[in-house]
Amino acid sequence: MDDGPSERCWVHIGPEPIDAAGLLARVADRDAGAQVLFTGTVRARTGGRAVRHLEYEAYVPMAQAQCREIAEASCARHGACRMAIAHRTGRLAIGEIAVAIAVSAPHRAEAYAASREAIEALKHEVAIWKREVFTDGSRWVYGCGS
Amino acid sequence: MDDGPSERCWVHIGPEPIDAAGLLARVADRDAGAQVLFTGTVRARTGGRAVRHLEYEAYVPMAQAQCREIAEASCARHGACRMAIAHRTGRLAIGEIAVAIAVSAPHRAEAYAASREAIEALKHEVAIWKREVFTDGSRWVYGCGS
Amino acid sequence: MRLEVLLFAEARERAGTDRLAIELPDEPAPTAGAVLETLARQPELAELVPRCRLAVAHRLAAGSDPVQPGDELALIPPVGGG
Amino acid sequence: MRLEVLLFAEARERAGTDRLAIELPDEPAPTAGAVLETLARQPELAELVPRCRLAVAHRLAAGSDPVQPGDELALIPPVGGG
Repeated sequence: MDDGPSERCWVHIGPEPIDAAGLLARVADRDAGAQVLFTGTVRARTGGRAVRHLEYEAYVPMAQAQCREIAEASCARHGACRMAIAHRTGRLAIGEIAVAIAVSAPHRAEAYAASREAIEALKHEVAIWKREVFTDGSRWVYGCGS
Repeated sequence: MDDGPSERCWVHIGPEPIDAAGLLARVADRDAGAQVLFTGTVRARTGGRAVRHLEYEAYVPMAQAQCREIAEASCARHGACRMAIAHRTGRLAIGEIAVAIAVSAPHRAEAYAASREAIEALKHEVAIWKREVFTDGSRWVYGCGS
Repeated sequence: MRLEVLLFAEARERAGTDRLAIELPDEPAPTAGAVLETLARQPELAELVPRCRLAVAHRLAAGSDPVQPGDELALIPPVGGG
Repeated sequence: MRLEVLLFAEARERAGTDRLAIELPDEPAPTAGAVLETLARQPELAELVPRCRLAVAHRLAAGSDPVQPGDELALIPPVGGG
């Protein structure tokens, strides 16, 4: 599910692979001197156990609205130029990107601050759930992760 | 000028356009759950003046060695997995990438910390010089910028 | 009144469905809190609901927020994206 | 002894060349500090050198660090990459 055109923020929640470079292109801005792109990927191991894959489930319209609010608030609070957020749903293999946040700002301090604020808010608040699937079972992961 | 293969860090200083997505690919690691890519781009205005272009000059072998030290130290200090640093030389137009740093780490706190440390060190220490060219003159820019 | 609640993740799995229909009295006017109490009486959700919140029209609701037929209601277990 | 020093950026522009040859006495054994003092006597670099450092073999040198013929020496004005 996609946002329409927007002045400043763009959000996508869906099963398609995330194009990190495309996300960075979306935040290009003539007034920006700094861009920060964060990507969260599936690790091969967690808590000492070998991960087979992850499954993400989203309440898409709610997650979409929440991500848009997070992006707008992070840009406004830190004076960033533009932000784009993508979160994938469905089954993800080791190394695949689950979440990506791109932000542009006039200077680097603002870009880092807005990026960090957005990923923390996303992990703590947005209606997305993650299940870790191991070779010998699975579990829903609650809490913000790290 | 390019580094040879390396376990953990990769550095390039040269006139070629910087491929941010390629840099991110260089830090892929099965143990990484978080990647941070910083890019510094040429702003259309600085200090209220319209920029025509920037010119970067590097003492390449020294800058290369310094960037490698910065990357190794930032990874070691923050437990990051891999880091790749690219800095462009020559004439850059508005919007072009002057510097890019990609880092991967098990968790996001380490990725952000290593990224921030590396860009600060690069701007303060590395043997690279920048000249801002305006429509009505030019100047060498000293200090770390922001 | 009859209300429908969307279920996600662990709630969906425990209930074995992605939506539940529940009945609430018309008076007093039903609230988000009353919906959660009703859901908590479903045996398969009893343990999980105390850790959940209710979303009304895509926003997390306070317990005293009113709900009405036609509102999109969703049971939100603890989240963990990213 | 005769030493060659690479010049960059503003130093290169002011001197009108990207390398300068300088002469230092063989005794006392020359140091990075002595190289900087010698460069500062060049009229076109006098103003800039106090804000510069000397790199020896791609590393910033302390004033007391020894230099010898064959070392790659470079005058490093204040940097400003990124």
